[in-house]
Amino acid sequence: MNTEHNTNGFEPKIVGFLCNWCAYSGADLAGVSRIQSSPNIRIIRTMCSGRVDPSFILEAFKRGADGVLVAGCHFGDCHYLEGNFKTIRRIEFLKMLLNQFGINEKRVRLEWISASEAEKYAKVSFEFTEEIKKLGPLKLFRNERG
Amino acid sequence: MNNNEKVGIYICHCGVNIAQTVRVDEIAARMRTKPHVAVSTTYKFMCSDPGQQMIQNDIKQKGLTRVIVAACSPHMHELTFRNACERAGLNRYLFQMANIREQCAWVHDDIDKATTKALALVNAAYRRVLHHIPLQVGKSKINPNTLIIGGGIAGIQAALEIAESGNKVYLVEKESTIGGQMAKFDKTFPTLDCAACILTPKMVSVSHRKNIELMTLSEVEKVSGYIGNFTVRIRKKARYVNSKCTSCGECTKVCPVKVPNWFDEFKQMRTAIHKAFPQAVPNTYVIDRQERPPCIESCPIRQEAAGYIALIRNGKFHEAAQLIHKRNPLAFICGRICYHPCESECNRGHVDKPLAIQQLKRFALDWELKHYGKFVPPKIEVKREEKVAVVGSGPAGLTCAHDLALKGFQVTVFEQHSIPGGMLAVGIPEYRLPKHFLAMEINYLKDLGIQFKTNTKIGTDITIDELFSDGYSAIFIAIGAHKSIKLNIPGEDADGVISGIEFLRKVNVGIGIDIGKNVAVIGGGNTAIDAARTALRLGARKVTILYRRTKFEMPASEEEIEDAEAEGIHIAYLTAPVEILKDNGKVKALKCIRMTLGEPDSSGRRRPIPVPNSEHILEFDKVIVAISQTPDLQDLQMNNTFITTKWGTLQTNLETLETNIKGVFAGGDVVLGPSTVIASMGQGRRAAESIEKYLNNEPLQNYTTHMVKLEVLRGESFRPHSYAPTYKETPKIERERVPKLDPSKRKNTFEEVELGFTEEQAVREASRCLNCGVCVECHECQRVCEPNAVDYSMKDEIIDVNVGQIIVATGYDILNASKLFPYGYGRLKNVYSSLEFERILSSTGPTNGKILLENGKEPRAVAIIHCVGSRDSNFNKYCSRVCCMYAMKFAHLIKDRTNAEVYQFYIDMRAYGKGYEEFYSRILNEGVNVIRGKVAEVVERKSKDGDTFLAVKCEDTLIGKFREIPVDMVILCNAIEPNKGAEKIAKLLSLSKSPDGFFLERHPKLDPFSTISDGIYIAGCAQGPKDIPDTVAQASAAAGRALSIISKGEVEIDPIRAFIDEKYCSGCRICNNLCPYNAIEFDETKKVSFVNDALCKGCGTCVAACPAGAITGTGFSDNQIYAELEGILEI
Amino acid sequence: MKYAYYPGCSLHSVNKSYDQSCKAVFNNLNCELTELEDWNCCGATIYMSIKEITALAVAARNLALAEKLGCDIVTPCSSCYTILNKANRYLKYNEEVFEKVNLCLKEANLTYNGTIRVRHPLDILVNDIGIEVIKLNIKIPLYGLKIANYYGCQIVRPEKGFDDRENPMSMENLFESLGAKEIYFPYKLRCCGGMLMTTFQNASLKLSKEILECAVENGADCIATTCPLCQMNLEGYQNKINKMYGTEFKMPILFFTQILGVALGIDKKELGLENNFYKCEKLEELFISSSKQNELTTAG
Amino acid sequence: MITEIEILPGILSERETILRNTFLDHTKIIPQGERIKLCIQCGTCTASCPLSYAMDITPRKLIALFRAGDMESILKSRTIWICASCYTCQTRCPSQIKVTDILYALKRTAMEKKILNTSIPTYALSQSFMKSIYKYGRLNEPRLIIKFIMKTGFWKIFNMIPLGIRMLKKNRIKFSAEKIKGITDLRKIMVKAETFDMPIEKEFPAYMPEAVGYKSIS
Repeated sequence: MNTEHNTNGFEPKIVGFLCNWCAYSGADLAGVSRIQSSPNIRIIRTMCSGRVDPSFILEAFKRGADGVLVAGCHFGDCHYLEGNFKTIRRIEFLKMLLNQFGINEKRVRLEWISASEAEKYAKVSFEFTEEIKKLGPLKLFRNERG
Repeated sequence: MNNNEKVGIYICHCGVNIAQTVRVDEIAARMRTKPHVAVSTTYKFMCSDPGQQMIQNDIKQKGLTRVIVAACSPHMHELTFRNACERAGLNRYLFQMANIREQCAWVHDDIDKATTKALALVNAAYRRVLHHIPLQVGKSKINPNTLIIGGGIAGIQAALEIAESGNKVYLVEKESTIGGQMAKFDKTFPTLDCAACILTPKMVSVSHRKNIELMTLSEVEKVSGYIGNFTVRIRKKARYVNSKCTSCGECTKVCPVKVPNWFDEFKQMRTAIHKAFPQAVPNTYVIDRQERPPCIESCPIRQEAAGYIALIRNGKFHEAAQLIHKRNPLAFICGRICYHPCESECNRGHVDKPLAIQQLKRFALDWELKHYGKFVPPKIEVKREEKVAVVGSGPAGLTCAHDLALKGFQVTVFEQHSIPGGMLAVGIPEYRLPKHFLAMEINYLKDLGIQFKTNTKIGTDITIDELFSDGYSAIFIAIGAHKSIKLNIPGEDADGVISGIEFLRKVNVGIGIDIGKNVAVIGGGNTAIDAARTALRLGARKVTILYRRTKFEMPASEEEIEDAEAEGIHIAYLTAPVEILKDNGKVKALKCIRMTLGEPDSSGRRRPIPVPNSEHILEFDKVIVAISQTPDLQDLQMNNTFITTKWGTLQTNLETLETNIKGVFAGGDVVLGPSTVIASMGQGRRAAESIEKYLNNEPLQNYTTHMVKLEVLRGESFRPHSYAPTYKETPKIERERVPKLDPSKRKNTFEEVELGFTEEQAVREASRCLNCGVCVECHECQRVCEPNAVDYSMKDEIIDVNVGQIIVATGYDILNASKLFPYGYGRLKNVYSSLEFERILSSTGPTNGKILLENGKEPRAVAIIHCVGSRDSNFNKYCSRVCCMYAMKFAHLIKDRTNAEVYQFYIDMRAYGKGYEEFYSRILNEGVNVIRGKVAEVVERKSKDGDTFLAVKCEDTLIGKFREIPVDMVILCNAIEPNKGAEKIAKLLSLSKSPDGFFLERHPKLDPFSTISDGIYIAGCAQGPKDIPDTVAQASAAAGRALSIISKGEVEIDPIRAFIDEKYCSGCRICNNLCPYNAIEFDETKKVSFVNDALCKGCGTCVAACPAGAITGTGFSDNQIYAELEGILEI
Repeated sequence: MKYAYYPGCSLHSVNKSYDQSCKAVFNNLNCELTELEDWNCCGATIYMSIKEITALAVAARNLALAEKLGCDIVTPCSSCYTILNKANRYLKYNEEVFEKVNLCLKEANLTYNGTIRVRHPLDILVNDIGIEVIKLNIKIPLYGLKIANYYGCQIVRPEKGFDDRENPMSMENLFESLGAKEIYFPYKLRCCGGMLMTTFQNASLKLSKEILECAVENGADCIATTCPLCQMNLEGYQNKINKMYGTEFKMPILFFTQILGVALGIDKKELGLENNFYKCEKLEELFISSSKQNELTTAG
Repeated sequence: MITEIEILPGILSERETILRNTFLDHTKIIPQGERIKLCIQCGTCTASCPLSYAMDITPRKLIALFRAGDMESILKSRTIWICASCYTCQTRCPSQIKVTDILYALKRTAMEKKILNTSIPTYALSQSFMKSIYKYGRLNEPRLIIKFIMKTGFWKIFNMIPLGIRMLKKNRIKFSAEKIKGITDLRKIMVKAETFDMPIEKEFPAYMPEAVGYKSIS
């Protein structure tokens, strides 16, 4: 993938919270299938995307992350029946909050990736990296919205 | 964590897998500088024995308190290293793994970036592991029972393997027999042994094993629990044949319904009661009952219309008549005057016109009367002492009396008129219902032991209380609605004005009446039409019906209106009388007004509105008022107080038909208002059941008699049963017309107008039936079954079973080739799917194993097309793996059994496996033409002498030319696709699927039969297309894994659970509703929530939600994840 | 419902009757077609085979004009339909091309954002207006008329559009509901030769002959087509085919809008029926019998 | 011909490299044009093609030749000019290769690299076509046909006369061309677009016509 334009050498740090059963397995499958994905995404495994506390995301930004990816199972496929429904509500709420903090809500991305969707994981990883690169480094205490 | 922690960090090279992209030594060096790090090193293969030994030695010798391995995915080797730690005496949960292979080295090219990322991941693990706390592994006992879903060869093999060890197996199969797809095959490649010969012994063995509980026609509905302790809810669908079945097959000889057999890929017919194939296991017949036929469901007495129609179609008129009369005590009457809701609901109406069900019924009964004489009542087995009084001898009363008499009760019917029959006797003219039929039915009821007391009116001749004191234990009131409603217009008292019901009664009982010359009948119901036609027959010169709405709203039946008009009766629509003009007290004329239709009223009909200044005078000398009737309760109410409704009918409980007086039930027109014969009969039947329950002192509930529920409307895209074409695609056949007396003749006599079907007509008409729901309830199988194994009352059973492990072997379906339009499947003759051809080859198949075209000739050339929907991005990308081989098998068998030329169209010939390539050589040697090229199109061609054949268009790629090859038969090698039911199973068990739709295995190489969910295994084509040997091997492997866990007796469970610290819990209960497993409960005394460990699965949703931070997710606690975050972002 | 109507060059010269009948039918069904002002040639398949960006830019000018009107673009010409659709698809797929084409359009003070769809009148009639509505407006039912429904290659291909790519049924459903009889016509998507009629005439004549043969064999009264080029090839070259192959075809080739127009009771002239080389006798009969009936009803 | 390719390990001849790259550049514009790599050589395209009987190289073989490194044979073939764009192959291809669109890319490559006989009818037709659009913005088919005939062989006009007369009778021929109002705008667009299209850098010698007969098809 050609990512040379509009980067200016900026390599964002992105934290990926991946659920153990679907997204993490999907990322593993990408590895087994040798499907290239973005090196900027650093993965933290949680049992369910429902475990992702919005404060983790805020903490990630505080600690210098430029973007956060949360990925879980598709609706109806959740290993814990309905954890992902809770995730979506939390993330939507968090996005509202981020805007108030002056953080562009595009820096948080929620995706549903099944254990077999290695290609989707790879695609999402590059797309998201690309997007964060466009947004540039996150500088807290400076309003990005304008 | 304290300051004495010693962390060991081990970076794996994984040969070159990691080391070629990640500078492992650099990471080790960087990590070595961190506080608490005692060891930081790299090794070629950490998972190898020396690698693990290295960790163990370091723990023992250097006193490591935490261990990190950066290598592959934790899904791969986390357990390996945890065990290694434990062996060295370190708690297994003081270990953390960093995934630098699957999620780093393998997916990145840039060495710098990969190294940075790997370092971040290792650092995250380092930070995290410092926050780990020792945990104790949970142990769970293993329930030794195993559930196997799917009874194909995989399921059978796994079941037998496990049963061999003495453990219990539940084998659930959704079809009526086990055997799956393999049972359909004729021969197997490459050895050409007969599939049945190797499969049926195994099937039989399944049925003989005591510890295999075989559940056919069953589906899993719900699964809960975890490895060792699953609870599974299974729906066992009713078979309608119980285990007494001896499989003699007598029932199939009498069953009148034929549908295509799914087992023969719909190429051969079977009966509604059937066995899929002769060697089916269990060896029990099954009745295919899909949706209930609407004709039966819409009938208030649930007459088996579809059943007798099917019997008539097969020429079994006697059986049909017996079936009708068994349930219907007034069958002759219904066959003539029923308003037939069955016909209005008949599904044939979606195709063209509903069946003439009423006429068919009448035909069967008339035929019976002619050939066998009158019906003989059955012997009543049980005698009951209780006496029941039925008041009123109309349809409701007679039906109630009939049903109660059959149950053995002593029934007496009281009738106020001199002849029994109620409205049937006095309200229906002779030309529609010859009176001797009524007399015959009454005699039948008398033969049944029912007493009739005529000329006895309740209220005046005998009271309710007197009945009770005379020893009657229950009373059913069905006195009908005999009181006419008046017009309420001036002049109604004139001489020559008579109510319709009174007019008909007088005519029926033979009281002379002066009919006049010019008669007006006011009203639009059947009574109005009956009165008009009767008046005509009595000699009236001109009869006019006045109706205030139009023909469209008229309540009388359409046929009646047509018949009346044919006889010359004039109907004046949109006309209403406003005054009856008198001359010397006698009727002279009617002053009428024109009406127009306005908005619909509460009944849904458009309200008539008078047109101003449209009054006109019409001259008549007789006026019959037939607008409506109401029950005459005056006498009944003299001594008792029944609660009535605002319409003047008796109020009863709609379900039980009880009145407000104990022991007194009511039904028919007295409850419904003026209604129909059949509706009243339905009430009589329900009342009989109520009275029986009442007299048995049973609660009045759980009724078995029928109450009509309005069905959902359905359109032309539906089908009567799953094997039939949609209504739209069904060919149209004209409805038979019943012969009638000529109008000019009939208007002068009371002879019956309708003459009934001839035998040929009846059979033709009955053949229009669509057999809705396959089984049409003719009860023939029940009649011939000697061991009494047929049981229509069977219901679906819901069973909960407890098992420790589950094996999923749901198998495959083949792609529906009609999706590939150019191949002509489903459009062109002699184009077959692979399974269809298997059935053609089979000796039990439609052609007994002969390879024949649809015209019965042997093919001259056959084309076999490979890769139909496989290796095709438009359908399935994958290779179906078995097609090349079975195509060769087909080629061989065609060569063997015919003289046909065989063409194989392949893209790449895939003959991997033992003996396969040799088989390829064999068929080449046999002279099979193999053409490398995918077929683009199959078209029909005609030769000059009118011979049709198929032309197969392809490019012979090896010579680079377009070719069109003429053949007679085309066989498609359809792609193997996951079974359609697998989707549901995947949802129930939370199984993942690979992109091709098959179940995802835990590891494609090292664990191809486990799933990511512990205790659930997959076998056979559910995991991916494979041949029989591979399927059997995989099934045995899955069984072996299950057995090894059973023999271990218990299983370790990660202690990843939520835990609520009471100190911090504020009792807000947010978490209570959040938990999908309802594992969090609220302690009312302490006012805090707590987690039920047995139910918690450790997802952590509650942890993230707790506003007080009182919940900790063991193994994934907040501080561990914060630490991980810190570490991951530090680099 | 409002659509930007793009007739294409052919409908303004050789195939005027298609243009007329299309407008008449839509007018009859109260559906507004606004002819795109100052449209230009779509570039046809020929331009695409020489210069891609230019071809796309030429086509995109029309898309941009339609986008200005804010409605989908409707074109009866199969060739224009494919080209405009293709341009639309290419522009959406490839950002670089999208930018380049927009730079070109800027020269003429136009922009295109890719918000509109390219539609075919058949699609609109069947899916937007609906067969049920058309049924209500029938004046002359086409009882007994046997039509070979010939879609040509380009309106259902290459990408999945409004109908099946191997067995489209829109025209069959439409005409069946008007009372016409469906006949077996397996060649409904078979290529007629298209532009090859000018370049490789012999090859093209063979293809056209096969189509005519198939229609005759299955007893068609006429062939209904959606494509002006197919109409030209099948009708205009029928004489040549007859000469070359010794056949005696006299098959009327009508635009589907012409047949639909007849059913809707539109005047023959308005439908341009007399511009066709061969008269469809069965259709004439329907005309005559219905006008007789009209006389009867007005007399009664 | 394959044998003419200069054989060096892993390196194609300079000429082949140029042709191949030009072609690949032309496929880039096609959505999913890169799927050409996925061909499994099944021949569905050939078998679906109503004109494959008239082709010297089957569509499947075109892709095989591309893989074999023989662009020259492809570009010289009659096949790419015979395609009538019916898209049947593209619809049916099990690898979802955009065969028809690829053929367009090959046509463009051939035109650009001038590996074609200037007398081939399609080329002449295209030239007339382009001029007509540039001049009027719209096309007048009868005029186009006449111009085309004048270019390729005047005697052909006699062939067209009977049809022309019938058309005239039926009022289907109009000789005056419509010119659009915004013709200057359109020209601006076209001129600008030309700058983006692949520049024709290097002229290859004209192709020798006797190798493949374009004159007639048996």
